[in-house]
Amino acid sequence: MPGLEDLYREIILDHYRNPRNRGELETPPALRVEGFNPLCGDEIVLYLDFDSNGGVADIRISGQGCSISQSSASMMSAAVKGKSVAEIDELTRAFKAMMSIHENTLEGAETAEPIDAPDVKLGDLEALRGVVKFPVRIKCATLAWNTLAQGIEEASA
Amino acid sequence: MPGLEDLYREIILDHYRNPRNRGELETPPALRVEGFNPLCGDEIVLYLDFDSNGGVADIRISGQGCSISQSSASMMSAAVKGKSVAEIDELTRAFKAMMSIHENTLEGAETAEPIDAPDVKLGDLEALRGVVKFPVRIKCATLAWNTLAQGIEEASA
Amino acid sequence: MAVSVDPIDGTAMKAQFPLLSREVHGKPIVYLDSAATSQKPLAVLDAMDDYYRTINSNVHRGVYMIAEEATNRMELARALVRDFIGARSSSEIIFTKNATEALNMVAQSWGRANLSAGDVVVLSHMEHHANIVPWHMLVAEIGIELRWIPLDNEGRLDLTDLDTLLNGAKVLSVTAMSNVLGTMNPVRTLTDAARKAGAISMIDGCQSVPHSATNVQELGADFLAFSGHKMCGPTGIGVLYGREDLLEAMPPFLGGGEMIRDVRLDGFTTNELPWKFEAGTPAIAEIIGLGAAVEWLNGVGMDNVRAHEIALTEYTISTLHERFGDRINIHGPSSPAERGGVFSFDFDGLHPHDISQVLDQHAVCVRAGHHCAKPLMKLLGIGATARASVYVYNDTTDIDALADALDATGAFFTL
Amino acid sequence: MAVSVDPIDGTAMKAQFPLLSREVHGKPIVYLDSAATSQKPLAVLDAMDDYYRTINSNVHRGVYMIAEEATNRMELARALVRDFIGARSSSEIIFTKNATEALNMVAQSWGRANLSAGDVVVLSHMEHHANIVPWHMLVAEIGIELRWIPLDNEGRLDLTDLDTLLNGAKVLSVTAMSNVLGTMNPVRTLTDAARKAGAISMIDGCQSVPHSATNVQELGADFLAFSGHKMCGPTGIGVLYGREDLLEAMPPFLGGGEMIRDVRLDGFTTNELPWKFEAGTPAIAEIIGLGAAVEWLNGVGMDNVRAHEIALTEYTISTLHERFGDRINIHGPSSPAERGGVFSFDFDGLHPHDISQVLDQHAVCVRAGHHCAKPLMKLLGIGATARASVYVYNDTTDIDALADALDATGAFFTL
Ligand SMILES: Cc1ncc(COP(=O)(O)O)c(C=O)c1O
Ligand SMILES: Cc1ncc(COP(=O)(O)O)c(C=O)c1O
Repeated sequence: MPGLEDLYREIILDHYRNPRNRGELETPPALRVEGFNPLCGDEIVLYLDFDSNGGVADIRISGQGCSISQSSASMMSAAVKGKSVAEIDELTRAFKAMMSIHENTLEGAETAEPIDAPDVKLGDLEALRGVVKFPVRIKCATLAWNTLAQGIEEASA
Repeated sequence: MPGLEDLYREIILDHYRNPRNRGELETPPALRVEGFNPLCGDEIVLYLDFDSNGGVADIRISGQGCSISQSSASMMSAAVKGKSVAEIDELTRAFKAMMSIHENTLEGAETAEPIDAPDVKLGDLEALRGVVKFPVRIKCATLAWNTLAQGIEEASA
Repeated sequence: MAVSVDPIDGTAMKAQFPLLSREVHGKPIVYLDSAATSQKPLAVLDAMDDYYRTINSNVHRGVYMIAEEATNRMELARALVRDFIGARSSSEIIFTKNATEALNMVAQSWGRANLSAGDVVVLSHMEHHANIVPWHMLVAEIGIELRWIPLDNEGRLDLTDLDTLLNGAKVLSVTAMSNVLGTMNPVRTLTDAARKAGAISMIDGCQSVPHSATNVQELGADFLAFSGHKMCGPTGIGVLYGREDLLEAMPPFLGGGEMIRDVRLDGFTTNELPWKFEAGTPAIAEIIGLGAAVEWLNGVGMDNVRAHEIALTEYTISTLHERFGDRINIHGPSSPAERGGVFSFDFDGLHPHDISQVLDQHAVCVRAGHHCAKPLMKLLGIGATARASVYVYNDTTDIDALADALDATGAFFTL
Repeated sequence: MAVSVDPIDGTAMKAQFPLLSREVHGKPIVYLDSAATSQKPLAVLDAMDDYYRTINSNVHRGVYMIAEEATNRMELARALVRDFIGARSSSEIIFTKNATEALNMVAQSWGRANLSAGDVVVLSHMEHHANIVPWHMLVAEIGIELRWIPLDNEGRLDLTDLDTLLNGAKVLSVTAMSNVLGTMNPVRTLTDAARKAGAISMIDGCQSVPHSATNVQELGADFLAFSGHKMCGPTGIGVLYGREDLLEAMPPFLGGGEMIRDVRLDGFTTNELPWKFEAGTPAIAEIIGLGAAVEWLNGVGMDNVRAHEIALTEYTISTLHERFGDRINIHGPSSPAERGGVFSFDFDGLHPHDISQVLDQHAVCVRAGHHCAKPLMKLLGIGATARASVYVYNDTTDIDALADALDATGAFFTL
């Protein structure tokens, strides 16, 4: 039975209390993307400034959410700022691989296969590994990432 | 636990094997009315000749059905032929009263109240009293009567 | 505050609900999420089990004994529901899969037949999505107009402009009780105003029917929707009550078996009420289970249920305020007589998800989220609330456990 | 006739079904009405009971432990159903209240969005009302045209003019197996022809999915509908399988909780598949029960189920013909390999109601009526049939009991 300390690591609470890159960017030039967690009503708004190659030059976050979704967004913003599309893509896949062990279980444990994860350092984000033990919260942790992916897609479209 | 002999009285089987007033009447002047038992697919067709006061001067029956619906129709035809609207109405109420003890139970035994039945001789029709012990068959027994009521209504409309 | 007399003994009551004797994380469960779904008494589980073990068979078409018995028990359940809400006839009781289907049935079947572009439907700002989205779908399909009854600052309907809102309206569809605020609305006032304006009225009874005596004649409602699973009944079953003449005139909703009188290659005719609106094999076990739930509630007495909840509401509000003062904000009306036992609250500035997660470690089950009422959330200026809700089997020990666990939650996050 | 090898032991099998050990009128029950609804094994009843006793709570929105567990078990059931029919993704498995709702969902949601006046929908003469009336409703609403695949004299689809019938058609919707005749239709041939003609295909799997291994990829079906209660599962639950791209493009059916991503005063956006089509509180216990039924059937092995039914079909047809000769007429194909275990018959010129009534006195449960297939009845020139149907728990002793009781029935009415 997982305990609270598996979920609420100190570093998560730190990002929650002191979120990085909180705020807005002027649109345009920045792109504004909204994400919803349909289950709980959490909303996240990302502001993204892209560099000439489509990488994320700057990022700001607003919206509301629980400690998991807010800290995940905060960590993500620190991790992707200044990164190229390819680097972000790798990070995203590594993060989702960490999370999706359980996303797959939800879809039927008996068919879950190990996900092949890119060999990337997740840094602070590692602290979110405990979330997989709390399946309902996985959507909280992945909300910012899905919203970022949507933003990158919109920008390149 | 009611047995078969409660349902299939000899007189019922007799009407089933030798149905009275089987056939058709020319339309017009006769009125043709169809009735369905939606549960089993039984169909009855009545041909009704009305006298000048709206009474049933002549009646014929076609269609298909089980022994209960066929014998009930046969007995009914014998009972209503040559009768006035008022007499038929009284017969119908008496017959339904005999049947509806259980129709009401279906609707919730706890509120069933005794039905005030006109004091009419039902004759052969009495043999159908056992049907109330077989609730599903009540609709078989009342099909011809409901179709007759519909015909009389149409004729007077 | 004078504490109300509580007619119900918590311990004896809990013993009838098998789930309430389980433990979670090593502690006895404290179930405070009955507004989402209620627990089920043994009597209900036994009724369904008994159906499956002794008379399981398809209804209405079988001549054999167990099929007759199944049909009888199902139709007896309909009669029990009829009497439970004071309907005139069993023809007015339509079984659906949940309250959501019941609300959609009216919006779609009655709505498509009776509404056209520009017609007005009046809702309120405290509706559940189940009483909003079906109407949104008609906005898109037909071009109807929606109007919204606003709320006052205690989360009650503000009826100041009701007549103006209803002016020219075809439908008023409002909840009898908010699943977020606990507010109990003045249904009769609403249905009278609707009738005066020439509109039909539909009442979402999901939160009221399980918790207080209901009589559709007194409510004056044309339609009433509610779910079995919130009133001690099983999942997979809901009810639409409709006035017989409205149902007679309404086109069918789903087509198939049971709902027909005749089917030919070139068309069909519909069956009598209520079966006209019950296509396919019904939720037989669930209907029988709902009947057992109604019998069980009748045994307790709906007035006792309501008195119990008023007493518990008083206790809850005063306990939480005494223990937490300004750290807690409970939404909705402050007077227990005006509200049901649903307590949405903000606590210590924490996010509801986080509150609920820590409470769970103390075996306290509360809901966190928008409670399917996003427009209300937006109006309140929040994304989500934590919500504790009580039913007949809860007692003051549950509320004490909630308060203790909240204490621990505050401590955990301020470490 | 070479008798097939039967892999299933009747006695051990019956012991798993509580209802089959009861008596009716003092005699052990002989249940021969599984085409209407099947009996339920203990494993299924226990799974539902266990849900209610240990984790009953509303799904998808609760952060607390029992709500997570309920959500997991419900979604696990979806995965079991997905694998049971070979669907590619859980997104393609939509839970409905019965097969009828599944068929209506396609007719109404896909149909309203994609069909207009004059568009052609092809059905067959052996369809159940559930696959006729929804289309009749679109005839009335939109003005589509229905075409009917005829039958040959053994009750098989006559495909001679299939391509002509499908010419310009938008939809082909046909049953995989007749609930009256037992005929198993060549589904792949049908779906291939539909695809070639540019029509989508829907298969009514109510009678096939419970009785033989199903793989939607092999069937080539765009939609497949079936009911839980005919496959050892509970009442109140059905399934719509739909190809993901079709479901993505299809507008929602019912509006309410669960199926939304966002709701505002001025509109809503829909949730991801499959929840987009599951409005309101799901039939949680029933979904879990269906999952248990699928696991149970997997344990038996669907190939064994089919082999058992072929063997029993051979036995039934030869026994009834040997004992009654010309007194009995069994509808449908004569070859057991072409048919399922559904036997509609005429006997001694007696009305099916009367047959079924006397059989009941011998504890033999068979159905009498039009079996929700009135157009087929009209084609056969009869009003009703008596129908005996078998499943995995029936064995030759049940067929012998049927034959004995038929003997007695004949005797009773010729007295
Ligand atoms: C072939 C067929 N289609 C559809 C149905 C309808 O299924 P349900 O009544 O469970 O919705 C049935 C069963 O009654 C059937 O046999
Ligand atoms: C006020 C209200 N209306 C409608 C619903 C929808 O009920 P169901 O999900 O059972 O269809 C609910 C419960 O979720 C509710 O609380």
